[in-house]
Amino acid sequence: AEEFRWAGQGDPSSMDPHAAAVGTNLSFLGNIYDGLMRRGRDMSLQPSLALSWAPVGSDGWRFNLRQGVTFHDGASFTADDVLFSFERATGEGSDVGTWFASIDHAEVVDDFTIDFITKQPNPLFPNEIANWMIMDRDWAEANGATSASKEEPNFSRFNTNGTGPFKLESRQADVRTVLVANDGWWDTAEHNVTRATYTPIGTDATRIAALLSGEVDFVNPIPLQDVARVNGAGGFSVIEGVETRVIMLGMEHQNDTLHDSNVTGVNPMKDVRVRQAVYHAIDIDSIIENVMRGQALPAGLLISPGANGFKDEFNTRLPYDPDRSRQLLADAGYPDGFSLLFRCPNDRYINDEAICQAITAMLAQVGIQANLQTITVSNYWPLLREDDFDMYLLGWSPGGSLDASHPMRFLMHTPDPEKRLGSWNFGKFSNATIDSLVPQIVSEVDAGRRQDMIDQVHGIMRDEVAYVPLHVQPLVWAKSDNVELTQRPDNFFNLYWVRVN
Amino acid sequence: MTDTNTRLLYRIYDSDIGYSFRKSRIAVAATIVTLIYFLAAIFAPLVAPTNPYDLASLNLSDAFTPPAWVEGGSSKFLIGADDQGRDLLSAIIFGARMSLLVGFASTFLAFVIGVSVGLVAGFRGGMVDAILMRIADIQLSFPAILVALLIDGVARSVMPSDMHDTIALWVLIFSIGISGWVNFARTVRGSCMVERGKEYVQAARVIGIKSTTIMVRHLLPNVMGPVLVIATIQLAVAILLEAALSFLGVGMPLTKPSLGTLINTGQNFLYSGEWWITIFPGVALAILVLAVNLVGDWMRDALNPKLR
Amino acid sequence: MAPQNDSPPLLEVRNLSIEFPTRRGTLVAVDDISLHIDQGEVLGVVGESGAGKSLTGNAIIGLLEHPGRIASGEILLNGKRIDNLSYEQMRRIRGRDIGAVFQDPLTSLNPLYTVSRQLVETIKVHTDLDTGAARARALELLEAVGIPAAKERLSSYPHEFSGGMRQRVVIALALAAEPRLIIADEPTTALDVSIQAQIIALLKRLCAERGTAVMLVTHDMGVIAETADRVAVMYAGRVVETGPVASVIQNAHHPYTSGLMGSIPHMKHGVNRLTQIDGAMPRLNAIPQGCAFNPRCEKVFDRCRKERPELISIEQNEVACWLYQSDVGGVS
Amino acid sequence: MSDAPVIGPAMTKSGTLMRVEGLKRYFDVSPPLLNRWFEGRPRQILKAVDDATFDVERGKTLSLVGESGCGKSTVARCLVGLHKPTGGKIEFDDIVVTASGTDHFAQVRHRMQMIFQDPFASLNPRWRVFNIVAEPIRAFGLIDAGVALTRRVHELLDLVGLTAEDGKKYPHEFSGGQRQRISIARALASNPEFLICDEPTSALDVSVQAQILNLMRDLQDEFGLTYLFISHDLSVVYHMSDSVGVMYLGRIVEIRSAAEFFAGPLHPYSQLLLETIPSLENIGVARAPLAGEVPNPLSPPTGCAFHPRCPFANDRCRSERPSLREVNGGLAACHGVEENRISETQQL
Amino acid sequence: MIAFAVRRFIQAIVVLLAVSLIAFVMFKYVGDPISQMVGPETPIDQREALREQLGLNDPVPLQFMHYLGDVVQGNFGRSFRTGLAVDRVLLERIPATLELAIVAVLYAVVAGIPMGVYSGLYPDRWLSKFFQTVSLIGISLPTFFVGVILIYIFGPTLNLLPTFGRGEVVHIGFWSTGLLTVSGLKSIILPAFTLGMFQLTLIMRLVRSEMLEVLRTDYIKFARARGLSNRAVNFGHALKNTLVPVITVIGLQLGQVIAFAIITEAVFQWPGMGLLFLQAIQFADVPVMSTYLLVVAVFFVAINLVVDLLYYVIDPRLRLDRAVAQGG
Ligand SMILES: Nc1ncnc2c1ncn2[C@@H]1O[C@H](COP(=O)(O)OP(=O)(O)OP(=O)(O)O)[C@@H](O)[C@H]1O
Ligand SMILES: Nc1ncnc2c1ncn2[C@@H]1O[C@H](COP(=O)(O)OP(=O)(O)OP(=O)(O)O)[C@@H](O)[C@H]1O
Ligand SMILES: [Mg+2]
Ligand SMILES: [Mg+2]
Repeated sequence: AEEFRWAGQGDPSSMDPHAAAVGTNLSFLGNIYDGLMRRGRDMSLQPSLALSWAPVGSDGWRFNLRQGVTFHDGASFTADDVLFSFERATGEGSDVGTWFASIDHAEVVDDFTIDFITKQPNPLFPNEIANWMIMDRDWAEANGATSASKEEPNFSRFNTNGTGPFKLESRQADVRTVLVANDGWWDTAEHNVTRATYTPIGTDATRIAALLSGEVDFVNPIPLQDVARVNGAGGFSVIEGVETRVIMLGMEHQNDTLHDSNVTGVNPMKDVRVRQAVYHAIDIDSIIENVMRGQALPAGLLISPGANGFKDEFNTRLPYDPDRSRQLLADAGYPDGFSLLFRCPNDRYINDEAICQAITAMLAQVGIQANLQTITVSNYWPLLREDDFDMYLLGWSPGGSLDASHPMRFLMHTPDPEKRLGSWNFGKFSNATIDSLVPQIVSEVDAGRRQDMIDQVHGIMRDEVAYVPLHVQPLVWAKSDNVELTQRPDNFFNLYWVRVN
Repeated sequence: MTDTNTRLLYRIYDSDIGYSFRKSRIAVAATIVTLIYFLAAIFAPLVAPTNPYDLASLNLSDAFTPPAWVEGGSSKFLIGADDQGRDLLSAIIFGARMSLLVGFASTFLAFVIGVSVGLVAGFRGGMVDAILMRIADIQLSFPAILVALLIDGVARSVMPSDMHDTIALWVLIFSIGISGWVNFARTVRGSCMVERGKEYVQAARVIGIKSTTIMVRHLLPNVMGPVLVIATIQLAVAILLEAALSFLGVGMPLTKPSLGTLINTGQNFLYSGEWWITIFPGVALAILVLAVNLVGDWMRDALNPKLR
Repeated sequence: MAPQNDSPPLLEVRNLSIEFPTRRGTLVAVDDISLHIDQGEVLGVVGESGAGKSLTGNAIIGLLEHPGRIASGEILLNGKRIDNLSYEQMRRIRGRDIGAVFQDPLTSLNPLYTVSRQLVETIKVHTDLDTGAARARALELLEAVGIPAAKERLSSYPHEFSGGMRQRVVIALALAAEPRLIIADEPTTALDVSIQAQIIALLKRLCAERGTAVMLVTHDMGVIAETADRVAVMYAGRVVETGPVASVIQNAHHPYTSGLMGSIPHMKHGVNRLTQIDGAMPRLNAIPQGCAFNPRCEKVFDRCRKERPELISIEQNEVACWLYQSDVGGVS
Repeated sequence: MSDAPVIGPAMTKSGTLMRVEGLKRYFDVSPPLLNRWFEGRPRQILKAVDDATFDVERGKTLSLVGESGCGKSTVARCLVGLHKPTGGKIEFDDIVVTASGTDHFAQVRHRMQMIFQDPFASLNPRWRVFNIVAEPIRAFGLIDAGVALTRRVHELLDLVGLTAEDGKKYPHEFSGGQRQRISIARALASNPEFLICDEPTSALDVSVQAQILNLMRDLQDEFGLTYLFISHDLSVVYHMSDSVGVMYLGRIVEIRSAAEFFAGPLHPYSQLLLETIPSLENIGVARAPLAGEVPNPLSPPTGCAFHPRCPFANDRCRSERPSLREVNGGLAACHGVEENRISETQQL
Repeated sequence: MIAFAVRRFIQAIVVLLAVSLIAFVMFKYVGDPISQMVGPETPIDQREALREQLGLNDPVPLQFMHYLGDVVQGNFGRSFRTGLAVDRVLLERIPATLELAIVAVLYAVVAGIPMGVYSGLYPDRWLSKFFQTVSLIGISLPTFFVGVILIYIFGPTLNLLPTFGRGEVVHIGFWSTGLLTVSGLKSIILPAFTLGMFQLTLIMRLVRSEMLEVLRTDYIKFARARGLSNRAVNFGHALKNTLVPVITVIGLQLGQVIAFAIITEAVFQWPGMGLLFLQAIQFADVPVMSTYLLVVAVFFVAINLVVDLLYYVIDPRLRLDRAVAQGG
C-alpha cells in the first residue's frame, strides 16, 4: 500500500475527458482513461487500447483494438465504445472536436476493429488523437452523459468510468482528488501506487513549502528560482526538461493603426523592418539567464527540438543587436521610436510577467515604448480575440501531434473560421505561400517532400518575422527523493510511472 | 503674518496636546518616521538613487544583486536589486510614494464622503438620517476588502482594458475610499447629534444662519477631533488594504509598483534565497503603518478627554 | 461646637492638602484644610464650583482619582488615621463606616444590574447575612427610603426609576451597612427643584434616626441653612470660615462669606440690587499669594496680598481673614 | 451702516411687545410603527406646550417658572423660531409672526434674541470671542466688515464688562460668568428689543449669578429691553420679574404681576413652589417638601394635571380641566381658586 | 420583543436585497462568463447560442428578477467554471471558512480580552505596555506578509506545522470538520493565528480603552465607595459594562474575518469560501461570486442578529422602550 501525494498549480476543470482540450485535464485524466494509443516516455506513440493501426485505403486509418479490456465498472471494451467516444468527442459541447477535423466518419468493422475515414489523406491522424480518451457507451447513456456539454448537470464531469490504471475515489473540486489503483487494469503495472491524492495549490511559495515540509511527494511546477533551494534542501530533487512549448511575441500585422501609440494613422508593425528591429532588440540570453535562470532554450522556430519537422539550421535567431535595431527603426521612419500597447498574461507561462517586463525594458533601450499591460489569463484570451493589442506574448505547444504543421495551422495560416485555420493567429499574419503550403503539408504522406515544404514555411516565417520566437519553456518539477517518476516533454504526468520507495 | 504664525505655532507647542506630544517619545519618533516617509515620497525623484520607472535604464544583468553588505552585493544597489535589475531602494521609495498616495487620496475620499454623510445625517436627523445610516449598515456588511475587490473587478471589466494600468491608481483610491467612509460617517454623525443639541448651534439658528453654513462653520470644526483620529487609523488601514489588494493581484501594476506589489513579487524569491526583494519592502511597509498607527494611537489618547 | 468630651470627633481632617502634579508644576487644589464632624452631626460644606469640596470628600473615603494625591495632612476616623491605609483596609471602612452619595443618581448605579442585586451585594460585603436575609434587608432599606411598592421594584433596573427614585436607591445603598458617616456630595443638584427638598428631608431624617453624621457638600446655601448643624465655607481650596450654621449665615465675618450671602436673591428683602462679588474664583494655577480672596475683596489691605491668613476664632465662628487678626487690627 | 446706533433703540413706546395666544407645541414621541402594530401600543403625542396665552409688556420682564419638563424652554424656542408651533398665534410688535399661512418671522428675527442656560455649550469652542459676538451682525448684515464692525464688537464687549482684548481669546479661556457675558454681548449684537433668557444663571455659582442678574437689569434699564425670563428658581424670579407665569405640564396655571404673586400666589401649585424655596432666615427649619413625583407628560392626569399632588383636589379637579380665569387681577387655572376653596392667604 | 424581532428581520431582508442587487449588478459586468464555459476553440455562433440560452441577453432587471426568484427557491445557479450547483459547492466550503473564522475569533477573544482587561486595569505596568506595543505591531503587519513568513518558518525551516490545506477532515452530516483530527488541528494553527492576529489586537485595544473609560464612571466609583472588593468592582461591574461595545465589535469582526479570510485562505490554500471566491473572480464565475456575497451578507446579518439579542440579554436598558424612557 503505497500512498502518493502530489500538488499542481490548478485543478482539472472537469473529469470529462472531452470537455476541455487543456493540458491540466488531459494529463490528469490520462491516469483514469486510456486512449487508443499513448505516448511513451520519449513521446513515441505506443499501443494502448489499440494494438495496432495502419492506413486503410487511401483516406483512412484502421485500428485493431485490444481484447479483454474492462472499464472500471466491469463493462467490457469494444469498438462500439470507440465509435461512441468519437461521436461524443465531435459532438456538441466537446472541446476536442478539432482533433477530428480531418475525419469524415468512423466505421465499426467488428467488435475489435474500427476504421476512421478521412476527408483527404492525413498521415498525422494517430498523432493527433494521442490524447483522445475512450468512454463506455452504456455507462454514459445510463447516466445521461452522452455529451460533454458543460451547462447541464453532467454526470461525467464529476464521475469517471475509464479503462485506465486508476479509478476516481473521491473528488472535491479545487481541494483534493483521490485516485486508487485499478487492479483490473489490462497492462501490468509499473507503478506501486495504491492511492494517489492530488491537491491544487495556486501559490508558488505554498506549493514549494508543501513539498519541502514533506506534505506532498511531488509538485509541478516549481518556480525556476527555487530549483537551487530544492536541490540543496536534501532529500529532494528537481527534474528539469524542455517542454514542447515555445514562447513568442505576436504582433499586429493588419490594422492600419496601433491601439495605443504616439504615432497615429500608421501601423509601424506592418513594416518588416520594425518587426526585425523588435527581434534584434531582444537579448534572449539575458532573459534566459536572469528571468529563466538559465533553464530555457533560445528558440528560433515555433516548435521545439524533437518536434516533427524541426531542423536545427532553421532554429537560429536574429542576433541581439540594439544598434541594428535602432538603425532598422530609423530606416523604417521611426528614428525616435514609437510607443505601442503590449499585452501579457501574468499567470499563464513561466515568469510571463517578468519576461514581458524585461522585454519592455529592452525595447525601451532601442526607443520602442511598450505600454505593458499584464492580466490574468482568463481575461487575456478575450482581449486577444477582440484584437485589442499591438504586441502580445504567446506560448504554443503543438499538442498531441508534436508536428511542425500544428503551429502553422493555428498561428501562421490566415485566419479562416470556416476551415478552422489560423484560429490563434491574432495578429492576422497573412502570407499566400504559407496559406497554400499548409494544407499540402497536412496531407502530404511523403516525409521528404513534407520536410521541404515545412522548411519553406519556416523560411518565410523568419524572413517576414511573423512572430518573434523567444525561448522554449522549461519543465521544472520537484519531487522528494523517495519517489521515482517520469517527466514527459509535453508536461503530462503519468501516475503509472511512479514508484514510491 | 509670520508673527501670528509663530504665535500659533507656539500656542500649539505650548498647548496640552503639544505638551503630551513632546512628552511622548514614541509619538515624536513615530511622527518623525512618518515625516521621513512623506518627504521621501514627495521628493522621491530627488531622493531615490535611480528612477525605477525608467525601464530603459534597467539592465537585466543586474537582477538579483544582493544588498551591498552581502557577498556579491554592489554599492550601486545599497539594499540590492530586484528580479528586473531595479534598485530596490529606489523601488521602495517610489513604492512608498504610491502606497502613501493611495492611502492619502483614499482616506481623503472616505473623509469627504463620510464627513458629509455624517454631518447631514447627524444634523438633519429623522428620515434622512435613517436612510443614510441604513446605507452605512449595508456598506458595513460588505467588508472593506470585498468592496475593494468588487469595485476593482467592475472597473477593470467596464473600462477599456488598455486603460487598466492608467486607472489602476484611481480605481484603488476609489475602492478603498468607498470602503472606508462608514467609520467617518458614524463618528461624525454621533458627534453631530451631540453637538447639534448644544446651545451654540441653536444660537446660530436663532439668528437665521442657514443649515449648511451651520454644518460647515459650526459643527464641522467641533467634530474634527475624533475624525482626525479616524483619519489616521484609516490611513494605516488604507495602506494595508492597498498592499493586500496588490497581493491578490488587483493592486498597482508592476510597472508602477506600490510597496504591496513589491512584496508580492518579492515573495516569489523568498525560498530561493533572494530574501531582500520581499523583506525590505515588507519591513518598509510595516514601519510606515506602525508609525502612522502610533501617531493615531497617541492622538486618540490625547484627544480623548475621558482618558486623560 | 468643638467636642466637649474627651472622645475624639467621629471624623477629623487635619491640615489636609491635595495636589495634582501637572506639567506646569504642582497644583494645590485643597490647601491645608482642617475639619471635624462629630457623631450624628451634619456638617455643611459650601463653596463655589472648584473650591475643592468634592476632592475633600473623595479624600476622606479614599477615592481620590489619579493623579490627585494627598500631599500632607491626616484624616482620622474615631481618632485612627485612615488616609494611609491599604486599599483592602480602606475598602472595609468604605460602606461600613463611611458611606457616600454622589451628585448624579443617573450615573451612580450600574445600569446592567437590578437594584436588588446591587443592594444585596453591598449588604453581603459588610454583613454575614445570607442572600435571603440580605434580600429582606434590601427590601427594608427600599421601604425606608420611601420607594412605593418596594417589593415589586426590587427587581427593577436603575433606568426604570425616575431621578428622585434613583437617588433614594443610592441613599439606601449608602446606608446599607449602617455607616456612621455619610459623605453626600451635592446629592440634589441633578434633581428637580420640587424633588430636591424631598431628598434632603429624607437624608436628614434617616441620618437623624440612625445617628449618622453627614458631611453635606453643596453650593446651595438654602439647603445648608435648613439642614446643617455647622458649616464650612470653602474658597479656592481653603476653608475661609466655619461655625454653627446660624452664626455663619446671619453673622458672617469673612468678606467672602458675607458677599456670598448678599448675592443670594432674598425674597424678603425687596427687589434691590444684589450684592455682587466682582471677578471669579481664581484658577488653581493662579491662586494669588496671601489670602486667595484678596483680588475680589473690598476690604483688602496690604497684608492680605502677602500673607496667608489662618483660621482664628471670632465669636462662634472660625474665620481666616486678616481683618480679625487682633495684633494688627483690621480696617473695621 | 457704520453710523448704526451703538445700542438698540431705547423704546419709549409702552404696551404689549409680544402677544402669545393659544400657543401649542406637540411632539410625536410615538413608539416606532412596528411596536405599535405588534404590541398594540398607541400613538403618543407629548403636549410640551398646550394652549399657552400671555403677553409681554414692552420694557418689562415676564418670568416663566415651573418644574423641569413643564415646557418653559419649549415656549422660548417657539418664540425665537427654533420650534414651529403646532398651533396658536404669536404676534411681535403687532406683526403676526405665526399663524396658519403667514410667516413674517424673518421680518422680526433680528429684533429678538436668546440667552441660553449653559455657558459652556452656548459658545462655539472653536470660534474666537470676536467672531462669536460678530456673528449676528454679519448674519443680519447690520454693519459691513471692517473698522466699524470691530468697533461695534468692542463696544459690546465693553458693555458686558469685558475688554476688547478678550475678543481674541477662545471661550475656554473664560470662566462661566464671563462666558455668560459673552452670550449676552452676542445677544445684544443685533440691537434686539426682546431677549428671551432660558435659565441664564442656573449653571452659575451664586456669586457669579448675582453679577449676571445685575448686568441684565442694568441693560434693561439702559436700553428698555423686554425680557422673557425663564427659571426654576423662584428667588431669582422674584428678583427679576414684573410679572410671573407658572407652568405645569405644558400649561400655564397662573399668571400675575410679580408683586401680587409673591405676596400670595393663588394656585396651589404656585403656593407649593414658593414653599420649596429654601430660606436663609429659617435656619434648621425643614421645608415641607412637595409630595409626589413629577408626572409623566405623556400621560398627564385627567382633569387638572396637578390634582394627584394637590392637597385640595376634589372630584371636579379629577375630571374637569380648569381653564385660566381672571382672579384678583391675575389669571389662574384652578377650580379650587374659582370656587374659593383656596384663598390666597391660606398657607400650607 | 416581537416588534424588535420583526424590525430586525425586515432590516435583514432589506440588507440582503440590497446586497443581492449590488452583487448581481456588479457581477453582471465582470468578465465574460461564456469564454470560461467553452473551450477556446468554440466558434462565435455557439457562444452566442449559449449566451442566449443562459439568459445573458435578457434585460438586466429581468435577469435580476430571475436571479432573485431562483435564490428564494434555493437555486443559486451553477458555477460557470465547474458546472456544479453553487449552493452545493459553497456548502462544501462553508465549514472550512467558518471553522477558520471561529477559531481565529475565539483565539482573538480568549487572548485579547484578558490582555485588554489587564492593560486597562494596570495601564502603567510594563506588561501592559508590552501588550500595547505588540498589539500595534499586530495591526501594522500585512496579513499576507505574516502568512508567508510563518509558512517559511514553520514549514520548510522548522518542519513543525502543515502549511496548507485543512489536513484530515471528518464528515458529520453535511459538515466537515478538521477539528477532530490531529492533522486537522495542526493545520488550522497557522492560518487561524494569521487571521486572528489582527482581531486579537483590535479586541485587546478596544477592551483596554473601554475598561479605562468604564473605570472612570461614577458607578464604579460608587461601587468602590460601597466597599465592594476590587474583584467585584473590576470584573463584576467594570468588565460587564465593557462587554456591550466589545460584543458589537466582535460581531462585526466575525463578519470581517470571514471576508479577510480571502487573503489567509489564498496564502494557506485553505479550502474555504474565500479561496473559491478568489478563483471565481479570476474566472468571472458570476454565480459563485454573487452567492458568496450573499452568503457573507447572510452571515453578517445573522451575526448582527445574535449580537442584538446578546445586547438585549446583557443590557437591560435596551429592553425598555424609547418613549417610556424619555417620559420617566
Ligand atoms: N484630575 C484633576 N486634575 C487637575 N485638577 C483637578 C482634577 N480634579 C479636580 N481638579 C481641580 O480641583 C479643584 C477642586 O475640585 P472639586 O471637584 O473638589 O471642586 P468642587 O468644589 O467639588 O466643585 P463643584 O461644585 O463643581 O463640584 C478644581 O479647581 C478642579 O479643577
Ligand atoms: N424635541 C423634542 N422631542 C420630544 N420631546 C421634547 C422635545 N423637546 C422637549 N420635549 C419634551 O417636552 C417637554 C417640555 O420640555 P422643555 O424643555 O420645554 O421643559 P423645561 O420646562 O424647559 O424643562 P427644564 O427645566 O428641564 O429645562 C419635556 O417633557 C420634554 O421631554
Ligand atoms: Mg464637586
Ligand atoms: Mg429648559
